[in-house]
Amino acid sequence: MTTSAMLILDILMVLSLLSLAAAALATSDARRSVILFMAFGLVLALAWARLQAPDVALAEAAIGAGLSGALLLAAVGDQPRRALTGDTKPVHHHDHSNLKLMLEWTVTLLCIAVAGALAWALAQAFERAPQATLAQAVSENLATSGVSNPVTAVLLNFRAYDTLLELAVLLTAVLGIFALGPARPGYRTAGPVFGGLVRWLVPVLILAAAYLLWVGAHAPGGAFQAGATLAAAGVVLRLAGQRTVGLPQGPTLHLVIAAGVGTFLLVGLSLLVLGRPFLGYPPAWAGGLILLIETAAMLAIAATLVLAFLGGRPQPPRVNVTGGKPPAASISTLRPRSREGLSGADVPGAESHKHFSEENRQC
Amino acid sequence: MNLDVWLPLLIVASSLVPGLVIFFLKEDSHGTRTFLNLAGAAGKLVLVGVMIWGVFHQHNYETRWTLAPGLDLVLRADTLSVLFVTLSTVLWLVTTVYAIGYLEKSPHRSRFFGFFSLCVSATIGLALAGNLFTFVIFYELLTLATYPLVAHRGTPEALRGARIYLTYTLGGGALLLVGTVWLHVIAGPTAFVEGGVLGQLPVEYHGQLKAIFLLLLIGLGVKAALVPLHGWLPQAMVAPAPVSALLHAVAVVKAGAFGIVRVVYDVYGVNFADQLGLLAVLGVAAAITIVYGSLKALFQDNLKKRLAYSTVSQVSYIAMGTAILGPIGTIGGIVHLVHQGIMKITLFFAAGNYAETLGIHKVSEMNGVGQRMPATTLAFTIAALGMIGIPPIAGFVSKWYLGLGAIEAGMAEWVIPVLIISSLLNAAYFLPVLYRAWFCRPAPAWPAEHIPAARYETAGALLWPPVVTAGLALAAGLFAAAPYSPLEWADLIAQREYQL
Amino acid sequence: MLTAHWLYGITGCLVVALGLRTALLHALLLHRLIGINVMGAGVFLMLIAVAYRGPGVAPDPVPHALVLTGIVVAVSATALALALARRLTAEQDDE
Amino acid sequence: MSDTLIWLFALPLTGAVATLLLPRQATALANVTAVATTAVAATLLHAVSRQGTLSYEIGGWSAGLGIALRADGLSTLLLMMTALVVLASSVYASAYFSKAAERARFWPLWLLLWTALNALLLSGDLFNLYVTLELLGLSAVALASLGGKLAAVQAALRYLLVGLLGSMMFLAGVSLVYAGYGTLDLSTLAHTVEAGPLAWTALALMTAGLLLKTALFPLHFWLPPAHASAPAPVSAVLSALVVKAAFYLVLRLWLDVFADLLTPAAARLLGVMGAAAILWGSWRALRTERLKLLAAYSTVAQLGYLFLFFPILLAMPPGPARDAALGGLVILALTHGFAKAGLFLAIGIIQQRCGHDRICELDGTAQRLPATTFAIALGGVALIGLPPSGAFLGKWQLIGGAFATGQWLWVLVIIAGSLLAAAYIFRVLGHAFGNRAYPQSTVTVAREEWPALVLTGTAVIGLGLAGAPVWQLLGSNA
Repeated sequence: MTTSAMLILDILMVLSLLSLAAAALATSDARRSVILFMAFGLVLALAWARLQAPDVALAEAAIGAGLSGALLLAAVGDQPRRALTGDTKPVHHHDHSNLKLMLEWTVTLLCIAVAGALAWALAQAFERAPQATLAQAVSENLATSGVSNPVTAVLLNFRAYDTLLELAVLLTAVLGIFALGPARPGYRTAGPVFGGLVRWLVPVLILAAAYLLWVGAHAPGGAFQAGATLAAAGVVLRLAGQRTVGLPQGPTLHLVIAAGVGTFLLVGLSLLVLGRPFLGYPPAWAGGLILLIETAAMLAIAATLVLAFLGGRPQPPRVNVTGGKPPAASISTLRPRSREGLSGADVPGAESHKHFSEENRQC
Repeated sequence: MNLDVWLPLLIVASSLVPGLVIFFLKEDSHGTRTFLNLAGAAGKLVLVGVMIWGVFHQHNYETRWTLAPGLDLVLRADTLSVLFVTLSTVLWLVTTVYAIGYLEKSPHRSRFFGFFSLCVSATIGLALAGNLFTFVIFYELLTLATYPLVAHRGTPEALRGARIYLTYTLGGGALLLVGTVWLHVIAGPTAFVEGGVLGQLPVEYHGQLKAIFLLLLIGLGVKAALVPLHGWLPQAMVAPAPVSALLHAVAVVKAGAFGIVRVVYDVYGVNFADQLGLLAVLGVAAAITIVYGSLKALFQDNLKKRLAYSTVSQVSYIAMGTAILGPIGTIGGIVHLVHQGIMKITLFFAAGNYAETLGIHKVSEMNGVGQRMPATTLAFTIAALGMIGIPPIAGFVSKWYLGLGAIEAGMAEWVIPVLIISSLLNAAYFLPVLYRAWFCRPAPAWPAEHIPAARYETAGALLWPPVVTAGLALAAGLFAAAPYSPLEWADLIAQREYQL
Repeated sequence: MLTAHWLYGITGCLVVALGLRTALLHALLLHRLIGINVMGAGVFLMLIAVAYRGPGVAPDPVPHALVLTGIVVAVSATALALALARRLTAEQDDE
Repeated sequence: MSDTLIWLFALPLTGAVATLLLPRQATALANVTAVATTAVAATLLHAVSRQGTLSYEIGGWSAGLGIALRADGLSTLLLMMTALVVLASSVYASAYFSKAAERARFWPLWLLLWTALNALLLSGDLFNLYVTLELLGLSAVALASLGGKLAAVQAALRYLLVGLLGSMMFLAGVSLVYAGYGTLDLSTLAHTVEAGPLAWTALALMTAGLLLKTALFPLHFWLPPAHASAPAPVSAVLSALVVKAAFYLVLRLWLDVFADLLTPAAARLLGVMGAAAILWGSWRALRTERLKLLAAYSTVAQLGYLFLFFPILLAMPPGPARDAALGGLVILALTHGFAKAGLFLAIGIIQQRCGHDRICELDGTAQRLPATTFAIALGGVALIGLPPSGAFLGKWQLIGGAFATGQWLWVLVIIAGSLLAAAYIFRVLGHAFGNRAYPQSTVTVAREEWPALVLTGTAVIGLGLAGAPVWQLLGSNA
């Protein structure tokens, strides 16, 4: 394709990116802005494909646009608007409106300044065009890394430690979600048509995941893309009314979500004990170990993303109420937990104390 | 082990360790607590005896511990510190006995005696401090250790008094800290050296040195109750009598006065301070305080308040002595450090006895108390006369030397009048009290008779301490010329300060 | 320096600014969350633009790996935020 | 020996997985992990004091291509403090959470938080630091939300958003650095970085993000609610360690990596924000009605002191004076860590025993909970900066530095802040000493009361009287 055509493509891409981002942030309607955000993500994926970053493009499409979008939509689904107004702001805007206006302007100017500074800095960066980037180092050591896809090599060998901590981040997120309460009540069970669709869609997704995982070693793909695809299967099942979306219950579930971190640590530490550096794979085994770690990571990622979509630990059948209930349902399930909260106010003695509070109001 | 290194630490520990142990004692384990208190006090007395002997024979006792680069915690024994250590140790022993009697079955005694011992440890620490940094540390510790004692009763008034005490002392402490750090930046670690160390600094620093001196003077003046920084002292008299004794005679007020002496003689050097014109500032502040305090005392009906204002006035004799250039004045000031302590503690013990035994708090209630409590009243009388400066009681010696020193230093024309006025005022607020106590007919009933007259006029533990201290006050005057007497020791200090 | 560099690089900067503005100003939690995500996307776009070495030349894989990590971290954070928001609704209805 | 660097983050992480898989034995496992990790930290401290900075190249890949861990005096000291504070808080937490379900939820997140802290303090790689920051932020938020009440959830949500914003800014800066210098390794960067729009913007973005996370005034708004509504052991760690981690990064960037291109003006800006934090935080602490809020606001103020060191340090030429000042900064940070953790633990006990933490209703606490009240008093001494606490030595250095560099104004701020601190601490103690007592149980569990005492004791006695090694350790590899 000629460079001028390329340029036009680029310009179109850039413009649509900017307009989609602006639109997504401008609309006041939550659902609309989520959908625009997803569209933005897809175009971003295209842009990255064009910039020769296929791995990232895949991940963005699957996770950045796909699953984040799904999460946000689900949230919009069960959140009445005012909840999302949930006071999370330092400054109180309501009433005095000219103060609000002033604030908006200052922030806008600040953001313009940030953009300017970023661009300026970036320009200098491109001039310096550091020759000694890590690119060479990566290509030099690719042979001994155990995989031929440089991105996978960086992710799971050269900078494997980052990935280990990243899996820890996923684990933290899902544990945090668990601590906040049980999953949403399930959706209506699928009708025959959708049901049929599900019956062949899910296996396909699973196969796709397996393929992505395997191909990641030498071509675009890898644990994250695979995990996301697998999670997509879970999401589909969920939409079809499958409550537990095939996830195990209790301890086994914990085993799955901890699989990524666990395997990673196991490999790294056993190598350390065997006298090699932490996560320093012997070149001969590197490929195998990486595949092992990636498989575990994929399962963990998939499970985590699905659980995030469910919004918590899938409930055992008896608790679940079929039929899309209004948020009140989920609240009623939350009530008991909020009683056993940990804050000092509900420790023994709190009640017995009440009657003292009155006489001491002075001071 | 090497005694020269460990003795200062041991002397501090001899009250610190029992104090810490006492915190963990059960409220009712009366015996153990009393034993620990007395054992600590007695042990300290022995150790101090060793130290006096050693210092007299030019021994050098020093404990040194580095806290940070250039910041050493130094405990050192020199003539001046030994004087203060001895005073505090002796009076602490007496006060402990008194406190044990005074606090019979009142609540939270473990807490009280714990902090009581910490308070004394802090005092001993600042007495032995070998440099300004160490002094500041113990000065602040003293503030912290006294707060719970003043607040001890937990009544709104007690808490209020404690809050005021804290406001003044922490404020002063902050200024003292700033001054000390500033000095440290200019002159490096400022060890206490007889004759001072700052004299060598180049002239361009003199301006800063004056500013620093003011900071230090205010910081120390708060505890020494220099007018107008004295506000906390009358408020703090809500505390139990033993605490008042501690505040007025053993620890707090003394710490301030002692600090001023240290700064003038061993940091700036008295001649250099004079050359900077700082002695004049100090002298004026002292003179104002002396007169003002006595005037205020005149109008107090509450006995402890009257005594408190008398302290404000009397402690400034020490500052006055410091402000008078020349060995005689120095002797007068330093010896008063001891004399005022002995006499004032006697007065507070007696006041405490009146309150505890008969519920007497006001001067106007003291009619005829002399017949009911002769021994206590006798002790009170001796101390009061001493305060006025009647020979042969200790107070007379101090005032005599101050006067001589003033004449020698050519400051007579304003120091002598101040001394005379204050002595007249002292007489004016003490003699009426003595007259009522001895010669007025008692009221039909005492305000609240807690302890009936038995073998003694009151509980033994309350009676003996004032009697003993009154005796000391008398002895300090009668045998002023004897070796190891306060006067002789002050003379030794003066010789070493002026390198005579 | 290639056209694509500044074209996409500058776009990244602008997207960051857009996201930042919403994250700071918007009243609705959901929008602030999307704002932060957009901001992240902008940063990622900058990184990918930096990695680009022109047609036919292999790009620098390191930024790609960083962005992959970043995407996963971002989605985890979003998930936790939404779970908190859901619990918040429940608690508010409790009041 | 440098394997210790690995174990420092690997042990808590393993512990997190273990406590997740074996919820029944969670408490025991967690305490074992805590003891083991503390032992490793002690070993590291010993090693670093002997042979200076240690480093470890993960996977055997040279720093740059791979990720390097580094432990110098500064990070080692903070690692040690982290270990001791978390250990004490773990012992406390074992008794604090009564329900098994609560414990099962708590321990894995708790150990993940510790992992994040250690990883952050060890990391020598900018992007890796970003990941650790996110791990830290998410685990902290998850723990803070365990309170479960509306206030807690709301505060946690705000905490999360602020944290995300901060990390994004940080990441933007990191991207610029990689774009311009083609490396993420801190030590390599320190040599290649040069003044110019690139370095400026990168540093500005990273610093802004970190200031948001360390809650420097006026970016502190999120901290008090979050720290005040979390469970006691969580509050302790949030206030003592988590905000300090972000501060530590600012220190690294400003004093190590970007030191050459910093102007006094920039440092003065940090100083002014710090001064404002001291005054505002102390004032709010004085006005607040609740003990936990008081402690949280005092954290805002105490962080101000740390930032006050920047204009002074950057005005000093390298040399003993500067090293002394740096030591003062570190010992002040350490003292605050121990003292504030102990304070929050003590407050937690009061809250559980009295059923509330309203300051004006604490009368008689001194009689009912003497040990706990004493812990609060000790912590207070450290917060005010009175001797013999380590904070006294720190403030001594701070005031000395201000005089030495002729920046007198800061002295006034320091004194004002200290007096305000005295006011709010003794406001509490005044009530505690009051003799109006409420009929309440005085039963206390040693396992709960000791940690607070030990921590505050360390802050006052330990660091105050035995703090000299801090300077040696910092000097050994400066």
